[in-house]
Amino acid sequence: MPLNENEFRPKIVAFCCNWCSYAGADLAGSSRLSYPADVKIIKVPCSCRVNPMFILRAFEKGADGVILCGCHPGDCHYSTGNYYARRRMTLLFSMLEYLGIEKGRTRVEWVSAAEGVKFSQTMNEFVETIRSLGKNVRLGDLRCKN
Amino acid sequence: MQRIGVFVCHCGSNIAATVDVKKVVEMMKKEPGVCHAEDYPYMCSEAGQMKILEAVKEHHLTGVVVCSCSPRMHEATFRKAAERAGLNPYMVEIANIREHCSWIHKDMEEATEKAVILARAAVAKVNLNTPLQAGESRVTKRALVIGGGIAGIQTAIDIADAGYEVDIVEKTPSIGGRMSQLDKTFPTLDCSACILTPKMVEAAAHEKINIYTYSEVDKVTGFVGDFTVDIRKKARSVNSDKCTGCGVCQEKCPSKKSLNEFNRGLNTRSAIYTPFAQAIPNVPVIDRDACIKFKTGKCGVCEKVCQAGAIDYAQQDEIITEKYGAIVVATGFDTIKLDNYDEYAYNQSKDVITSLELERIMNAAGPTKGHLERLSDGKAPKEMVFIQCVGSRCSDNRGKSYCSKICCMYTAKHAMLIRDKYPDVNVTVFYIDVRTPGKNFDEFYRRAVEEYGVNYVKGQVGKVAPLPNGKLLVQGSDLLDNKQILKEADMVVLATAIEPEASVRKIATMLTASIDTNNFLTEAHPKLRPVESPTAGVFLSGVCQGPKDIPETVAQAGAAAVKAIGLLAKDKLTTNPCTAKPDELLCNGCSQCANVCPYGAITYLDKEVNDHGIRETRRIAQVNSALCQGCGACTVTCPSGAMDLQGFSNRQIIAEVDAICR
Amino acid sequence: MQELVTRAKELLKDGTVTRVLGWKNGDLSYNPEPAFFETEEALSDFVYNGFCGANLSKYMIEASKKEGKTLVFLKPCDSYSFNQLLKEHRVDREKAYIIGVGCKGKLDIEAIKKQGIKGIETIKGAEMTDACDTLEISTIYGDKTVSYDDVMLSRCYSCKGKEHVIFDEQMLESRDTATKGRFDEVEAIEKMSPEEKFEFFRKELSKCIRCNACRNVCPACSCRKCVFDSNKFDSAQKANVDTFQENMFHIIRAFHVAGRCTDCGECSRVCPQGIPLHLFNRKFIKDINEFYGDYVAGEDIDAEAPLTHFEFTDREPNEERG
Amino acid sequence: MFKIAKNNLPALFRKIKEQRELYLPIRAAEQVNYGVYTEDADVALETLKTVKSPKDAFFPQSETLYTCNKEENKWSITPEELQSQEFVVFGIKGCDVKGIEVLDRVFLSEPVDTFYKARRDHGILVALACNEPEDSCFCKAFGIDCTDPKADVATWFVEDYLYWNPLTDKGNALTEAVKELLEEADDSKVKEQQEATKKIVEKLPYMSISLDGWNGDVLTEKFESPLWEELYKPCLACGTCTFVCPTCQCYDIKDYNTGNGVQRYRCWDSCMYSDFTMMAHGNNRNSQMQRFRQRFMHKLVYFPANNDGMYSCVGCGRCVDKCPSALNIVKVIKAFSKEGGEK
Repeated sequence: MPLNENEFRPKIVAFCCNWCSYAGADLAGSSRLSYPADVKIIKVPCSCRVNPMFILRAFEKGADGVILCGCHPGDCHYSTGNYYARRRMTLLFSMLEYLGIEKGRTRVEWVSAAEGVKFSQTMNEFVETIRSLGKNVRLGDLRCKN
Repeated sequence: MQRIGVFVCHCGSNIAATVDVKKVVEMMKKEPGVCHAEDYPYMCSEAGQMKILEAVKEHHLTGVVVCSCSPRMHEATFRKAAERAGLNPYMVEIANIREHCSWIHKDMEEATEKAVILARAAVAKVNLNTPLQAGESRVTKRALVIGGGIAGIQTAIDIADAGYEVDIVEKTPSIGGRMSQLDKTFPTLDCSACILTPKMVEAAAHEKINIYTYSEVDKVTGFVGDFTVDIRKKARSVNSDKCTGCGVCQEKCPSKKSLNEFNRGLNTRSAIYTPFAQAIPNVPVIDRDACIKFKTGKCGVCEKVCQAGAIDYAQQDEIITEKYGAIVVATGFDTIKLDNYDEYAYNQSKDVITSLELERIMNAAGPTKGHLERLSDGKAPKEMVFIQCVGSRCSDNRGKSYCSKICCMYTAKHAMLIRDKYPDVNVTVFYIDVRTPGKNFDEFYRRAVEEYGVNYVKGQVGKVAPLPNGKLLVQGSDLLDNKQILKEADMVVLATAIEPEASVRKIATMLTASIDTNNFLTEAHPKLRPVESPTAGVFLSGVCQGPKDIPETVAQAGAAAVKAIGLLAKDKLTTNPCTAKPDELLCNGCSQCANVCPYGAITYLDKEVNDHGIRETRRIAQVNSALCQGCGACTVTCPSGAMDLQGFSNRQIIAEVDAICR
Repeated sequence: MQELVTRAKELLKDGTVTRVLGWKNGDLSYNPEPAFFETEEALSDFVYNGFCGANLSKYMIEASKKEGKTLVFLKPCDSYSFNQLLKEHRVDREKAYIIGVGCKGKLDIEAIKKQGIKGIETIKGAEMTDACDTLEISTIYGDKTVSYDDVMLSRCYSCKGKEHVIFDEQMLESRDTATKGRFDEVEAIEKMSPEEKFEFFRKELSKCIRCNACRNVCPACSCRKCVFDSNKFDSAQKANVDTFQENMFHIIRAFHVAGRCTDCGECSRVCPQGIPLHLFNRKFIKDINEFYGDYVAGEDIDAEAPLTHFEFTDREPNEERG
Repeated sequence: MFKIAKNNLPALFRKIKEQRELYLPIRAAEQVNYGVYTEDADVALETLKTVKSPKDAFFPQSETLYTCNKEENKWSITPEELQSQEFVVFGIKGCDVKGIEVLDRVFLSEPVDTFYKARRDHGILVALACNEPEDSCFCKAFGIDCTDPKADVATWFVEDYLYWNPLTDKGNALTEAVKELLEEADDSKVKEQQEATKKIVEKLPYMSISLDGWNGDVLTEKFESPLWEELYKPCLACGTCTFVCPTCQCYDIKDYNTGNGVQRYRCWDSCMYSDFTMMAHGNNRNSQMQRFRQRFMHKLVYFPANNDGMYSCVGCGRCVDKCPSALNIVKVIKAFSKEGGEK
């Protein structure tokens, strides 16, 4: 897709666990399954390494969407990490929604190392959602001083 | 400030055709900390690696970023190259501009822009990297096997054959396990005892194997390579050194009304007993709950009749503390309780039995001396019904959701053996599916149907009702003919689901080995590390990991042994340096991190600190880096940020976030 | 109140405790302060009335480091905080002698002033021996009366109960003050449109002056050093040019105490700008109850905390609220 | 002296806003703070005490000093622009006016703080006399007459009018700009009210406090007093007192990483914070007692010692109202008075 000056190009941070989702992204790559370049991946050992502060930090710095990918529940390399991540993100996302932040800007997907197709599809869908939501102004704007 | 070199790989045309590598190089030269950037057609080649070596020397680099394929491909290569150049290998980061960029984007401008951002994030991270040293820990060259069934015996023999000391802890008075209760084994119809007993003897006679029967694991501390285990040797009330195994005590014992566990409670035994004739060790134990001497203080018959003077009523439990490098769990299984399955009348009729009970009935040493007869009236049955999947593949909460895996085969075995020995007995098997994936399994099942005329009915049994005439009315359905079946049977055999031995939960907790909702121990990876627990140094053997038959169990026992040997063969263990590390001055001592650690790697210590002049004793988290696998669960749980993960620190990840969102 | 003093003196005298942690008369009729008393004479300044809202449990962290036992007076809701601190090994049970004191609802001086009452000289009707239905307030602008139930701290209207979860002995009667459901306010916000929610929180959070009173008073925020004070996350503590920092502070603070916050309401009591900070914590409590089953932090020190525990069947983060 | 009918005040505000930014007490989410006047702002001029003092107008809680940016390997430094437009702070009380005088001592003495000075040069203070002081007020202890605030313009609410009296050139210029809305008035009504208010002041609970014992060379005596060890105990180490205080002037300078450089900003700091004046070796005040003592010693001893006896407390009583632990400077003063014999 050629770059178009006027088009909204969202900034999207994808945290991927090393063992499943990062490998899933690699598989999407080696299978040449494209998804928008707006998605930039940060490798973490496990989804449970992702601190809510990282997600808020991304929004603070201008991200329009943040997605966290980990092993499917039950398949965590560390056996239980994604279960903790699931609870943490459930609560965090619920809080953001409570503050009036669009729910679509945050997402968790479980993508295995074998799911290159799912990885690509997930990213395509997520970018589409963020594009339809437009630029993230609310999170950066929650506190507006005189 | 780091001095970072950035190396952009063309990967032939894999990257260079879509990413303007020259532009990436130019852009990277402007990044903070970068003092050298270049591109090369194949960074992973020897010549490419030399580029890194040369640049490190020439530019006095302290950090390296390679923009190339996935770190899963060549991170190790580049780390080694950096090490050759005298850098700490953990000062290298990879920007994945192939799988995550050039291969999925077509537009060069777009792909180049993304490659620059990915490289920038890697540079931002390296700026905060610190040299990490892999630690070392010692290995105690001794293994513990928990469970003395066929899985534990085989694992112990294999480890011992490799020259390492092995202790087996078995909670019953003899090794042998479930296999010793079986009559014949499928699909070869070998006599179970005939093939098991030599293994038991081999284990007992092995100079490297030490067996603790009637013993349990009390406490486990330590970590891979260096576990310390307390084993409780329960008081046998018989001195093993003196006992000759003559058996007179058991004959003379006046208390003979205890249910015989070995025969699944189908008959009784004396208070002083060995579970079965081939028991190893052949030393009886006194069941203190049943023993008159222990209950009333009067009796003492066994002491009187024992020529060897082996009876010792005063014997106490003994705690043995031993160190181990590896622990293999082989705790096996039991059949589920059938309290939730009243419709099969198991508790109402003696003639409704489980398959394991049938094994004992069929066995010459069993309660009926091997004669197939009804337990209610001792009559020979004419009509037998087998019901499959009792408690297995259960969609409600009464039983287990999984397939117990062995039932189809042992039922075929039972049916075949009965038809063979008692041709006048009709055998009907109600089944959901017949699952026979295994060498010679389907052939075996087909023989049961075709040669032995076993009547297989696809359908489930809704109810088994005892009739006034002593028979059992079986109401089932035939799904293929779509009809209801009412059948009067003399005996009903339930292919009862198997579940992990109840004690495994306690053991898993002690080992911090994870366990699933069904109490099966979890593998480190379900496909690629099936005999290892996620807890380093703990291996899984047999049904404690999942339902399996004897050959699979033996195969897994061998595999677990190999894994344990691989560990014991090492003198030192290199530990993953990307482990959690607490900042002692920030630690609150709240224990939240320890609660989420899947490896039990976090302990607490009361430690004197000097916090900017304030000296006090504080409760502080300690991470055992030999146990920590570096998942990072603790780092997020820690509210003060005291716990951080080396190699993936909070500030490193935040720097990546900032670089991407810039 | 006098019986509290008498009992405290007894315990000091017989050596059971070496100090007493309670409240001391202020210099106005409504500003008693938390105080340590080391002698029987000092207890002449002791006070326990409707204005003693401060939760003393957090002071027990420091008191636990001292020699000897500290007699501490805990109101029912404070006892949850103490228990939670105990669970987290921050206080020493052996160093505490706990008298669970009754509570008739605590008063909010801001609410009294909001009724147009100013120049207060004396306030009558806030003693534990009073019925606590009417306050008689004399001011330099004349005498006023105000209904006790109209001027309590907002937390008292959704009081979670008058039972002490930990104590050595209990004294004084309580009065039921709950008139609202604990989650009524949260539910009202949940029902708003995203735009309304956003406006509501933006208005409230815009007032924040980052004084950290909410954090420093919070018994769950007992970190030796807050992440917002350290460089561990590159997160500035003090007011930042980047305005997002304040949001992050309140969201993360609420997250860090999720599953640990006992809903004592101190954050909202102390906020100089009257930001209803408990709405963050209560939202997490409500979510935890709904998603993972009812959980009351501080009620049972052996219970599995919701964020250090999980079930295989937990809901997915993307799931819409059913 | 002039006057304007209360119900005509919106017209006055609009008129001021035509030429100058206008700050005045505004109610938002139930709290009143100084804010920028807009058409739909909920102006709350009758409020005796805003939560925060108006010092923000001259010394904002957070302000950027300059920005460094790296582009194409070149660094550029862009200083923040100084205040160059006139603005009006309306409704400021006598104590807060005095507070700004305290700040002037700090920021306008050498080396002059250019950011502060630019704001002071361009800011016009319209003070409003108090007529219903409250229980936490004790400005009189510092010699402040809340009925007669000295600013660029002094104003009084009497009955249905706001009385307006310009006192300085800046005040005259502002008066000139809004003259069409003002009418001439005599000051008799104002005088009457001033007398009445002074009588109320006499009845305030804090009227008895005395600063005797704080003047003269008392540094060592006060510093070493064992009383601090008792007084600080309930202190939570939050910054509420500091941030609502009209005279606290400590700030920290920090860098914000913009990705391409840094934004250097300063922000209020509090001597109550554990990392206040933190240095590489640690902190020179490492206990809360020391930090607590610092705050009050500064207000009552160090500052007057360096500023001709001027205390850096103005008796606004905000700390009395807002301290989460009900601590405040009055309790400190009284504790020492007690020690030196009941006053």
